[in-house]
Amino acid sequence: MSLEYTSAEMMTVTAARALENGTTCFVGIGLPSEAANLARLTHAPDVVLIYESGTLQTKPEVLPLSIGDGELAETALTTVSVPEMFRYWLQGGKIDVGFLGTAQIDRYCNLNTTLIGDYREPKVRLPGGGGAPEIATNAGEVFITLKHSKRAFVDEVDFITTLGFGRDGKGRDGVPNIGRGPTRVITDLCVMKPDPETRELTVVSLHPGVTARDVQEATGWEIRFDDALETTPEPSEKELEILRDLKERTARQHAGE
Amino acid sequence: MSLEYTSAEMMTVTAARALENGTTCFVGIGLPSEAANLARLTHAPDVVLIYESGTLQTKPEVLPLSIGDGELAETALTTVSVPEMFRYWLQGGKIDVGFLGTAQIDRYCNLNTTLIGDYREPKVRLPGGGGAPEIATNAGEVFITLKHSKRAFVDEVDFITTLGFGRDGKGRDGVPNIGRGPTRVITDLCVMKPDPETRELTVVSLHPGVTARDVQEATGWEIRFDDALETTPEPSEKELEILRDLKERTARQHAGE
Amino acid sequence: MAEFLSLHDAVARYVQDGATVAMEGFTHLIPFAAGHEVIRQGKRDLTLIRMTPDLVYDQLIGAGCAKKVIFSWGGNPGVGSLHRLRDAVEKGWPHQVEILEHSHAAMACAFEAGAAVLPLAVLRGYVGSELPSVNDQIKFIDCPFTGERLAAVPSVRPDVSIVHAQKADRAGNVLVEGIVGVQKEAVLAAKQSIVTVEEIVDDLTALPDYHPNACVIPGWAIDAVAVAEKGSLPSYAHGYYPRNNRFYKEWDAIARDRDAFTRWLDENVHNAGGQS
Amino acid sequence: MAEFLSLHDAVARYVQDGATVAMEGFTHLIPFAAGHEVIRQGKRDLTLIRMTPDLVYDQLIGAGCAKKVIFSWGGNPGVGSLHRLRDAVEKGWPHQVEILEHSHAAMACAFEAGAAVLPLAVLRGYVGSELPSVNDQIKFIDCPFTGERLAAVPSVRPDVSIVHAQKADRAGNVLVEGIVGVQKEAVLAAKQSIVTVEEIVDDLTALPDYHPNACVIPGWAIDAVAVAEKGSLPSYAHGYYPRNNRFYKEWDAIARDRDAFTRWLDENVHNAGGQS
Repeated sequence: MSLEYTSAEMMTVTAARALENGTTCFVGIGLPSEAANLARLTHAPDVVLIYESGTLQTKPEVLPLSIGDGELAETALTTVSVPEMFRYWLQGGKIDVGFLGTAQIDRYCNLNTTLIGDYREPKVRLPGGGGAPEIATNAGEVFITLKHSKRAFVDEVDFITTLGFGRDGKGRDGVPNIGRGPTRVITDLCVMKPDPETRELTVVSLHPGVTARDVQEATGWEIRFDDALETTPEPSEKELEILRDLKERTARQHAGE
Repeated sequence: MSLEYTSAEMMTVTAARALENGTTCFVGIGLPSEAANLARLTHAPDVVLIYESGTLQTKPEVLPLSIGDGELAETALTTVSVPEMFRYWLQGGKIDVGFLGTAQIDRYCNLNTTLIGDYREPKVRLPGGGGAPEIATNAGEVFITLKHSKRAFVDEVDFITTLGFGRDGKGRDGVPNIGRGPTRVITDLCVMKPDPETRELTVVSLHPGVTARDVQEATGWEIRFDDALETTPEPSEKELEILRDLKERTARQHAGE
Repeated sequence: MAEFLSLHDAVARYVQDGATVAMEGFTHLIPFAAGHEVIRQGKRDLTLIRMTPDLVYDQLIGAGCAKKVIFSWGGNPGVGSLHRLRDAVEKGWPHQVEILEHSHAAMACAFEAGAAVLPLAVLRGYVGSELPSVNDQIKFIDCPFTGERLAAVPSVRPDVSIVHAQKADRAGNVLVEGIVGVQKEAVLAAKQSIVTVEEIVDDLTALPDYHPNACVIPGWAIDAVAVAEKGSLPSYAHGYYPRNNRFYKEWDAIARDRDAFTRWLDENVHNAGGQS
Repeated sequence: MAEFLSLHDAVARYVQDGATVAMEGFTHLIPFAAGHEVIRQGKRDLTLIRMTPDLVYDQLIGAGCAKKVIFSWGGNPGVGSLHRLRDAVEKGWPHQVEILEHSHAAMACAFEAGAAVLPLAVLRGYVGSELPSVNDQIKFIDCPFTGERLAAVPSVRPDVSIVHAQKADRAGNVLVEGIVGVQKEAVLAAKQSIVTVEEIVDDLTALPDYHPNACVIPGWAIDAVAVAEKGSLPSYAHGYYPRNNRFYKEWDAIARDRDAFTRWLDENVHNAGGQS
């Protein structure tokens, strides 16, 4: 293929493709929201998008800047209270996929969005947990998408805001009524999945033009590569067109035009 | 006064007068509902009537037969779910007065709407608790209205469905976050209040033409009379007219006309 | 994902003998048509959950479908007793029926907790009531923050819930309006669910009076949708038809007498065919 | 019983130094006008509760009103950090602010439990998270029915809650539409409450598009109603005006710099007079 695309577009398209049509998806703001809406506008028209603001089955024309933009309520099937959203819909087991971003992630897929450094004397104070801690445990499974960098991919997160598989990979073992947890991580370089035995994050697919060394250099631990390492399929022309239209509409609207 | 009225009308008018304007009242079906709506149509236009079906601040034109007639929702400020009604509005401390009927009541104002006889081999199976057990403890205070008879006024109820003051009169002592409990009982013969010390039900007012002996003969224990025993004021012409209109409208509607 | 079925097929597929079934609708939108279909199909040994058993469970009990009834107020509203319920409890006709009773507050919270897929509901309830002495499912816990003693009851998690609603759209999304009771909770708390509706419209959100916070159960949270016109009579459907209060009063005489009841059941349920 | 007051008088009467205050509105209907009035009146030592502190608490913190912040997600949505919150937490400017943080699920349940006047909320939460190690208000209980370990958090019971809504009527009944968040819960959970509204109408129930299950807070459950037109800008009011996403982006540069922030505050809050 001779299509031109950025690594960010590659990431979004790959993340979008992970969402099957008909899935109910609890959508995090930012990259997950971009991917989930691209899925809805391409191969998954019946994907059900749910935002923690209470908007059930929403179909925004432009990407929301916040988790509760008016666009979300205006295009939703209905909007429920936030307590109901977390109690009946998330904890109530109605969510197939929780789609999250993060600031830090470690080899066992634990997520940190709380802080860098020590809790009482933080170097950088991050926004905090939000919906993620319970999305990660109450949704059927979890997809994670973020840009690949040594700052983000650390051996051990400074703080486990949100459970992947715990500091030893066994954090979900024997816990009743818990979801499967992270099943894939999509970055601008590759796709990773937890090893079925050890839960250690393993690269299963490299994006076109990316080398194993590129991934290793952007990862804060010695990362494993699957024996059957694949090359991620490229975006299609249609996907790129729809994504670019969506982002252009969004930029115009957010600029207040 | 030379007005003609029945003892049932006397009861309803007296019960209605107990409700002050502006009060929020959680209304039981039957006699309490009749009294509460008469209050609203006479001296207490701003009384807020709340039914356990979820209808907040309702103004029915005819008396509902059930606790959830369409009339209640159609004339309500809004209608909430039944869990919300019991959690936010009743338990949430928003109710000044719970207005209840009962099948049996005893000297300490305990109410039985569960059964006559033994629980496992009932002589008569009654409907059960419904909203009453928590209305009686979560409302600010409780008014009770029922017809006076030896079957209803028993020394000890066969079963405490709903707490008055317990089998020894001390059932509310030391209980945190509990309402004052029953503060008056209105029948077709008299008005009773719990003694401030012992909580024993005491006749404070006899309806016109009713003797202490009449009350005693309709009561299953030796009932006390207040030293300052009064005569209940008679219904006014206007109250009777409004009550009769209400009941006539209601009868027509319930007959399906 | 909601599948559009006939009421016959929905009941045949989802209501199994021995199942725990909640048919909800608090006075309003009681799923009578579905209840009658359950009777016609001769379902047995059901554990029937409903805050107010009402006439619909009186009929199911009298028809011999019930093994156990879990409820919080078992009367004919504004009229008197449920005579079929009483006959079963007091005299064992047509067979003994076990009962487990709560207060409304506890059952409402138990439905809420069921929808939230929690194992228990916590409430400030049953204080001084003797109901905990006859219902071993009522327990008490101490608040870890204040030490206050609070009641706890198991959440309601039926095998199947059946509710009636005003409208569904072609995607199976269901709109409930007026007294919404615990209907949404019943559907969300259940392993499987059937919703009967007055009518199917194209798209709920395109209705001229659609409200952004309408009580809607999405089609993907429902198993079967069946059209049952006038499906809640003698109860009512806000915006469609009023409650038949007269029938509620007439029911007292019908249900008092076993023969009269049996005749009524034959004429109005067994031989009434249903909407298949 | 709701009293109609000016925003100035409502804040002066109900927001005391040292009080626990919840200003809610989940992204939508954030009570900015009321927050600015609190800043103008120089309230101090407030414990500020909000699921998402957002710009409104960033401004209150930067202005020196806050002693403590209880929250579950403290960012500028879609933009980045709340720099005034960070500056207070990381560098103690203008003074040290204590924080207590939860997850959204826990705070949402805590508001729900507060409205229900329970001392605690129970949820299946915080599994595997390290938040319980830094928040001593997160405990765990065992379900008395199943033995499952569940999280418990204290309910939210503010001294005063402040929310913004679309409409009130002459009886003080308040209509909230669109993303309703935890606003009703915040009002019902609080000892006292102020609601600011876009406009007063005669009678909510007489509005042509009134819905029987609309999210309405009755006037008798509110202490003060104050008109504040565009009272949630740069947040939005469904049906009135959109979110000013551009300002949310511009805030990043303003809030990054103490001087720029102070200038902004002087120009837009202290010297802006408010609606009295």
